[in-house]
Amino acid sequence: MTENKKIGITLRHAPYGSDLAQEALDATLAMGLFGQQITLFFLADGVFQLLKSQSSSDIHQKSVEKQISAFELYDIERVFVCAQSLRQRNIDTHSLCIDAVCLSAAELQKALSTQDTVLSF
Amino acid sequence: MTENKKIGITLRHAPYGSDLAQEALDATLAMGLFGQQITLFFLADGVFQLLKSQSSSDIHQKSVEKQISAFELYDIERVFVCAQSLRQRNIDTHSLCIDAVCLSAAELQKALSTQDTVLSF
Amino acid sequence: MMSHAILHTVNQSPFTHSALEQCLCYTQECDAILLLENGVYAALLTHPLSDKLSGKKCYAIEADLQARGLLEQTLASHIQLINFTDFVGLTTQYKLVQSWY
Amino acid sequence: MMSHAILHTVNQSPFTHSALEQCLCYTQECDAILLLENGVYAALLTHPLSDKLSGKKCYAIEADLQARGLLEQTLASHIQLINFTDFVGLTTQYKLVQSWY
Amino acid sequence: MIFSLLVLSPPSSQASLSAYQFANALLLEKHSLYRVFFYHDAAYNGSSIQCIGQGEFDVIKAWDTLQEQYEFDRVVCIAAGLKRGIINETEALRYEKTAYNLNNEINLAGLGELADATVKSDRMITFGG
Amino acid sequence: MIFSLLVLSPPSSQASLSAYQFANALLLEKHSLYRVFFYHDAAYNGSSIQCIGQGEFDVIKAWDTLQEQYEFDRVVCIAAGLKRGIINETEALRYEKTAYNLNNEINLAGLGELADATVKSDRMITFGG
Repeated sequence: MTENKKIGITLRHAPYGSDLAQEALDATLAMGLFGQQITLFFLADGVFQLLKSQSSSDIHQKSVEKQISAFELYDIERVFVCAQSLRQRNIDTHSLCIDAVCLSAAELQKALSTQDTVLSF
Repeated sequence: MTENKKIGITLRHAPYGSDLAQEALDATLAMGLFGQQITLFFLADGVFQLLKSQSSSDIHQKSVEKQISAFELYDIERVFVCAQSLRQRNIDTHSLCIDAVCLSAAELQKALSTQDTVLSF
Repeated sequence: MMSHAILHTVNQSPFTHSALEQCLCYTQECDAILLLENGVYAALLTHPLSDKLSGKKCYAIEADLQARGLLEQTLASHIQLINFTDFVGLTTQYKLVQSWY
Repeated sequence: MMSHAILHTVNQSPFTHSALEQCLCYTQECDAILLLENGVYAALLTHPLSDKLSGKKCYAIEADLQARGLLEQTLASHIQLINFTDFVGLTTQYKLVQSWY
Repeated sequence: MIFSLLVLSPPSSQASLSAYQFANALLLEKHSLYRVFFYHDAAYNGSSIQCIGQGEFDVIKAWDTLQEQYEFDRVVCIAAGLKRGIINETEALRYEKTAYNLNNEINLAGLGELADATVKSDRMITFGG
Repeated sequence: MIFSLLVLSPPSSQASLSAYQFANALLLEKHSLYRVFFYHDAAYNGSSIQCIGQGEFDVIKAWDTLQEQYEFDRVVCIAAGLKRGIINETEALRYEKTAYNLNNEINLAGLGELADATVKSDRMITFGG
């Protein structure tokens, strides 16, 4: 895999209701491991994945917050989050577990369209 | 199974996107076969199951319309459909494949609350 | 036991799915609503159905709020946090349980 | 080929799920929308997003409309009915495919 | 009270965990559990060959443990199981399949068992989604 | 063009059929299909012991037939497959399971195969829901 592609990953689902969010983040970390140029887009209920103070042991699931905290180790640094989705859900950026760049829907659309390919989770 | 219970079955999902609607109707027919007193509630996207002129062979699924047409054979006669759900979806009662009784949300709530038990599909 | 009252469970996010909206459509005064799994996001104050929900007897599974980091957020004050033992208790008090998913 | 345009696929009913609403939020002028599976219910004229959709280039899988009995209903006139070969063709014309489900 | 559960969700969905937690709670409260009927994608809760990592929760094994402590019926709908590849030895032979994977503690049975449970239980709770 | 598909849905979902129909159509159009990667509940598309009634469509068998006609890779993500009980002989031995059920035409492999397919294909299409 010598090519270097701009790969967008959209993450739109709330965590824990199904393990889709966990598996999407596992895939994200794996893409990072393979040295691809990754940009993450947390949209709609996907922004719930970024909340601080998740404590999921009582529902017997591994913490999505912990997975997200590992982004840095995997050199995943381009993380976009939808400002409108946060606002609709009354989530302050101070409540997020990582530094994500807040963008408007129009900016996100533009950033997405500059990717070479996209994985839709 | 000598007891005779009033069993409500709520059907709220559009057909074909998953096989939940088909399996819910299979369960309905089985309950009918076992001589229970069944009342069906088609709510929300569940009203789409009742549309005429379904032709699902190109998507390789058995017809939900055919399953529903078998209700009479199984003595399932109490079929309620939500008038508001039909209206929201612009579906005329002439477009339905069986004679179902149109009720308002309040009437449906009341009819549901008189059941002895409910299976939620 | 309430002879004609229904316990409604809702386990989908109200921001993505119409399960809660559907539920509220068919709920009467004496009924109760239990939020669980992703349904607990309805405890956030801002979602469009928050007002409608505030008129109802409403419960939510605490472990589901905790898992999702929601206990640190501003929540609708009238929602009572419960565990699965309480959930079982509720199902014995209401004659029917209708699940919206 | 449109170098910065996106093909959006939507496969959930707009009456139950916010997939189409989300999609419309992040769609620009040059993008196109393909409705498939339960997404084809958006071709009905009455759903709340019908107006917004009418400004977009929009396709729907005909077999999915047919399966659901929708070809007998009044449909939004600007939606073009296609098959899977056309779907493949569209994915070659647009640089990216984003799936909303 | 006598409870039965109708479960519709696969193990990947939290609803299948909720069903287990509900069963556990009702049994601790001295209610009785007549039957758990796995239907639709919940048929996948009938596998015996899931491989769960150390430290991760195995909902199928948790059901096994609960069933060792209390008496109740676990049924996978035979029609739902067959088409999803959750089968016992008999069905493997009948359909000429090379393997079978149904959990030993679970019966493969028809929708009549759902009807029976619905009639015989004071409460029937559906777990879907 | 070179396509790869990321499939996330179980056989009970129409999305898994759509993925197959899309693959079939692109191959008929003389495009090439590099890899189909089954992830999340799509891992269940890797079973070899599903029992489909006469006259009903078997999407897994349809993939087998397509793969006989054209060359492409079918992969079930090993992590997703293990926890769902879609395993091959090697994993059955490793985890001391009594049976294995992975379709012969399918490989169990890691997420690197998804990364590889994403890089090497002109188009990556996700089928979920």
